[in-house]
Amino acid sequence: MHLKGSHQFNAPAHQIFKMLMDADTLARITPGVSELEETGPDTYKAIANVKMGPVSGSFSGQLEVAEKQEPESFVLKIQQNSKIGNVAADVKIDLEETGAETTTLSFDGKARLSGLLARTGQRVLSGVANTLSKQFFKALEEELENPAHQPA
Amino acid sequence: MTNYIGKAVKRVEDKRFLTGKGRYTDDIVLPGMLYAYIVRSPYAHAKINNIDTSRAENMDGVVKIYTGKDIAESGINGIPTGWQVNFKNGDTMKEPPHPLLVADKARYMGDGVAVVIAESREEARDAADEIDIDWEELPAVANAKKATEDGAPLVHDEAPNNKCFDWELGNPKEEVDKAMKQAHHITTLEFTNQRVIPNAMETRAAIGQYEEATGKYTLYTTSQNPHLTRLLLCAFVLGIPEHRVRVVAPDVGGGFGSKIFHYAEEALMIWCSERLKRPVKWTSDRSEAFMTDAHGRDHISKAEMGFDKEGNVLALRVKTHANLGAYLSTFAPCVPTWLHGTLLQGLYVTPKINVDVTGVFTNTVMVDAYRGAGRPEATYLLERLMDTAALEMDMDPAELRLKNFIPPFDGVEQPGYQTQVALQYDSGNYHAVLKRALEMVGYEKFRKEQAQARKEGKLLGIGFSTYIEACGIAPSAVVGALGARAGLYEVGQVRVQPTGKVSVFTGAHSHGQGHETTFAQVVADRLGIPLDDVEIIHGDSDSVAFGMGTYGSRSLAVGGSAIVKSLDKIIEKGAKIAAHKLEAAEEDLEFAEGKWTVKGTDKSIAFGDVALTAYVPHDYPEGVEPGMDFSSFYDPANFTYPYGAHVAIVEVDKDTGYTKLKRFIAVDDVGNVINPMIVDGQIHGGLAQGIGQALFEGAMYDEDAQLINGSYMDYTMPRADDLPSFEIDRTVTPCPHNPLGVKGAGEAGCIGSTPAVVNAVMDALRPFGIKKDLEMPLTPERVWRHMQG
Amino acid sequence: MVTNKFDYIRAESVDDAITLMVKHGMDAKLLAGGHSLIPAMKLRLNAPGILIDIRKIQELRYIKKDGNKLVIGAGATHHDVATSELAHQTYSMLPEAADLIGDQQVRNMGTIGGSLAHADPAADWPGVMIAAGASVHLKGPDGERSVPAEDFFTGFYMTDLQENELLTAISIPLPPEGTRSSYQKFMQPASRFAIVGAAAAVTVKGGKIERVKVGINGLADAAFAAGNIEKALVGKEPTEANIDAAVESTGADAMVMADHFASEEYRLHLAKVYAKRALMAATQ
Amino acid sequence: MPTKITMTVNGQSVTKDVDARTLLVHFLRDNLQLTGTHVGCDTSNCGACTILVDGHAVKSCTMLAVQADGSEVTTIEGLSQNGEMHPLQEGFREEHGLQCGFCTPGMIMAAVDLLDRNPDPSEQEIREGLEGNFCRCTGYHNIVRSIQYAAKKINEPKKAVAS
Repeated sequence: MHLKGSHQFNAPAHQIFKMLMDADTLARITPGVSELEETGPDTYKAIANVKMGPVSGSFSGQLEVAEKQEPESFVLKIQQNSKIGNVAADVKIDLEETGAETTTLSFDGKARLSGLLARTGQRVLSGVANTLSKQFFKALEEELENPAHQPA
Repeated sequence: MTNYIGKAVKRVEDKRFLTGKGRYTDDIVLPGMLYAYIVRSPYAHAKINNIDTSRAENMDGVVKIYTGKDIAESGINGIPTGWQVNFKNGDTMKEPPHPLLVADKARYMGDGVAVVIAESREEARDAADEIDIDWEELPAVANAKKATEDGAPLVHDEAPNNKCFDWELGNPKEEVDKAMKQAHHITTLEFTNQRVIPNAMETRAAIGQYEEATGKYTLYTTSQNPHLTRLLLCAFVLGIPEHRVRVVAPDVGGGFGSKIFHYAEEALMIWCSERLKRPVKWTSDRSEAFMTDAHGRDHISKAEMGFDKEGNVLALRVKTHANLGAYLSTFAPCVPTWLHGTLLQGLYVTPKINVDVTGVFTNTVMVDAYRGAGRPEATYLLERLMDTAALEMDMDPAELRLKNFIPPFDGVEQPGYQTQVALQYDSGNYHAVLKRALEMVGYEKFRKEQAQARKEGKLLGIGFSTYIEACGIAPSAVVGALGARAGLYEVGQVRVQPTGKVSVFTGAHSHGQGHETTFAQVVADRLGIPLDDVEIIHGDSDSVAFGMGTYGSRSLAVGGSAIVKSLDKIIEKGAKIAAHKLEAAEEDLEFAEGKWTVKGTDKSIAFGDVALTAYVPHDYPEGVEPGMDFSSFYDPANFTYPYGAHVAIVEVDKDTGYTKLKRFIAVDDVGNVINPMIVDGQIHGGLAQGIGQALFEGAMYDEDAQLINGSYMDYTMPRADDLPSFEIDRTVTPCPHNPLGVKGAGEAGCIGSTPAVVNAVMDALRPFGIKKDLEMPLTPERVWRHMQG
Repeated sequence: MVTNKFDYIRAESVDDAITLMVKHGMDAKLLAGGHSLIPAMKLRLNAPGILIDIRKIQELRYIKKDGNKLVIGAGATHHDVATSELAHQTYSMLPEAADLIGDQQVRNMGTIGGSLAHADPAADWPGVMIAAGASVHLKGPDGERSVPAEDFFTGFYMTDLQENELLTAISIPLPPEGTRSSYQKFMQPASRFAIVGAAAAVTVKGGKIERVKVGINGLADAAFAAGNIEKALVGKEPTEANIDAAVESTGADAMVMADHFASEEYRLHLAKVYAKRALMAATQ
Repeated sequence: MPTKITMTVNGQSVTKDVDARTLLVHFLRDNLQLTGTHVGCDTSNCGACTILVDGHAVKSCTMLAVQADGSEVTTIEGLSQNGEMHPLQEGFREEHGLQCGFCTPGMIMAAVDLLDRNPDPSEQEIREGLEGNFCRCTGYHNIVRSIQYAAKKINEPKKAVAS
């Protein structure tokens, strides 16, 4: 499944980049993620609970940040396993400053599903992706507007 | 009164099905029965680093969990293949092991890894969720052509480039190349004959039962051929004694090929039952069926047909990559080769034909026979070529076919027709079926309507398909030479009971075809007794001596012929007894209407009296054994060759690309017909499946070889409102080489219909120019894109 | 195929159901017709600990006229709506849409409230309710409220329903004279959900379109009102040319879904075709 | 925790303890040995498990047994009256509306609902009315004929009375 989207934020790229590199923030804004534990440099153990309509599943696995080009881009590598199937995704995230205080975040990547999710979930996948990315952008926006959440 | 042949006799088997009293495998509950749930690989290709069953083992109701390691350690073999096809250079095909459960590596999504056996279905399922498997995902490949490229993931280390075999048939390549050079026009098509999923409405199920006290094994299974399953199970997989193994295929809810094969779950249930000393049942979920039942078709082909100026076919060249899946299913190697390549003559006088097939392993479910098996692939290829060629050469597609048809021959006065691809057709009048179809459709009138419709911006189309198929696969000596590892005869036993009632035992298995009626008609008609006095017994290896099952439309042509042989023996013996009782010479008797009569007199003795005498032989001819029970093996002299002409009329919605099938006309020649109602029913069902492939059905694998439409929410099954009422008729050209003159009707509908529908859509899209890239199924989006340019 | 273990409670009334939801919290799920939930539970895509069955709450199953509104209880089945003369008189698209949901067996069990609360973007009711200008009535521990259908569907399987709230009814203002409606659906051939569905309610007075409402489902992650069509058509004559022009921008702002039955481009194209078909059927 | 449920099945009252998760189809097959109702899929598409609950066709694989507590259930086994086949059963036999027989009980029960709603359906209405039931054997051709046969058989006496 192709993942693609973009959103404009009222913040400079370096600020967004920094937030995205912060495990606590990332855990807060990533839909479904309930726990993100650093297990090594740029590597996290992630627990996610996805609840969406007819689907509800507990996922666990790894999240890795690679190819960091601060503040322009990085690649998020996700491997999540569950009883209802597994998800593996490589997503490139680009931050492009479109003005002094504006940045366009765009992501482009591919998610691979296996097991039950792959077999039965096709009809709903792009909808899930759309909604999850909307939620992510909204949460990131809120983080950016809330100074209390700025990483040190 | 006892004349049953050719009559639309209502089915004997219906009552139990109509009242909910059918007995399918999953309906059977045995005392002390356990339930099995199979844990399957979520990945198409992955190494198993570790399996932890400890948590699951302690759950409520769990009796035992076995993994692939347990199977391997028990020293049994895997699932064998029933057909061998060698490489062109003479090397034996690659035949990698196919274990009941994998221990080291899964090779397709759905490969069995472990089996949980519990007191209930629910407990087995719950425990399966608690098994932890440490997987290491490997790159996977689903596409047969890509799989042969260098660097593609290897399904089996022992098969370089994933090639199982390569194979060639027909005239030497150079001769075909030469003929092609003479061609005035060459039509070329490159296409995929997509993978379809059989979807018998009853999912597979198996119950293994081992009785320690007697050492007897029983397998209840959803099989089209219980005897072959028993043979493979005993001789190849488990090494258990065949005489102590009973295989029962009770009522079976459709097969369409997918239940011919011996599946791992059958052997596994026996294996588990032997260890646990209790019966164990496994019933496939539909989701599981999607990913474990053998699929059908999946060819990637390039086909070229050369024509002279007048439109006469000069040569045909075909290169096919046939997807076999991850392991070799029972008949897998035979389907794309001997059941496909040999049919590429079609109905046409093509002087030069070369077909080249590569059998390929991929990380997908096994591919094997599906209704038609090889013949639909051949027909699709030929008939798409014909219609495309007609378009390209601006000729009428019906005319082009009529011009190229093999002239009529009856196989008696005129010899059979020898093709360029190994077969000798039995008898046929191919012009007659197409002419009848054109008459039924009102061809000229339709073309006028179509022209008018086009003016109004409506997309009406007509498509043709004429086909020949080979049924009743045989004779054993020939198929043996071609790689079959079993004979392809059939067994028919007729036991006349003392009261004159008749029990018939056949190795052909009925799972919807109505054998209990058709076979009874043959027997009652020949013996001149009421239909009700005949009982057909099938599907139980303890009752029926032996058999090769039902597939390839072989039941009546081969199984029916075996019964007729036994009936002849009954009548012959009866004549001896009758002659004795009537104090007449045997040659002075005639047998008709259920009695032996002394010619020219009214002296006669009824069949029932002769039967009673045979069992109460107090006044009996000398040297004749008591009893009336004969068994015969019939090994056919040749295949039978049904053929036909199908015509589809469609309307395509210009705005959406949605295709509505408006009419479907089928004229088939299946030889003599015993029960026209049942034959019509077989044709209808075949048509729906063939139309399904053209418009709706197709397994989809993503780049990681994940089956992504593995449920009825995503795999489109034809429904009642997707189809019109069919307009069908037939011609009758008897088969000259079997006693009933029958050819077989099970697959005809499925073979002819697919290309007819595709051709009709292409014809409807004619106003958008001639393009060839429309792939099945013809989904609305594909058709819409085609119109967009 | 069996679900995970769960407990089952049958709610006797709406208030009882709310009390039970409050008591059991996130672990509980409401069971109405069950035709989305039970298949998901069988596949183990979902495993609630408790099901609160509201199917037999009689106070939820009705279709009635209440003043200038048609009110449909959440427990009315699709079949109830499909065969309701009242519903037909109000908007013919109501029974039309009901009849296109699933199949007869599904329509006999599935409820309108269940479908709306489930908010499958490919379901048929959301588009129809938006076109009908309906309001969705919700009841929770803190009382009752109602939300316009247009605002109710917030995303993929997401609605404005809050925790412990129950969808009790849908009310539809009776349309002004001269109103006609239609629901047109392009089906996903396997599941028979909508790839695209378009509902249109059009009021024509004196040869001009006075009011028009179009709801589109299947296209984006939630059903939405096609405001652009409404803007383009009000005050115009209901001609094919005007409709053609109006539907051109259908879904322009939508995050269009895609699957193996319909790509983004094709879905968007279908939305235009079906919006037009619905508008044509409601005007010609 | 098992729940006690009571329902009327084919005219007989039954009371049993079942788990909440027991599907109605499993209850009928496993607890009542009414194996005429079949399971053909797991997504409630195929219709093989169709039965009547309180007079309406439902898919018994998508209903919990506990949901049917207090209901009246009719399965294929309960369709014939006094040993006489229902006109639909007769129609399916006369018109060869079945082959392997697996989809047949569900198909017939769906057809009962269909004729109940629309006693004199057109061919198109029959085809649309069967959208919830798959048959892989017959191509539906003879199923349509079977239902037409039954409709005629049911309507004829009524028409005779009317005239």
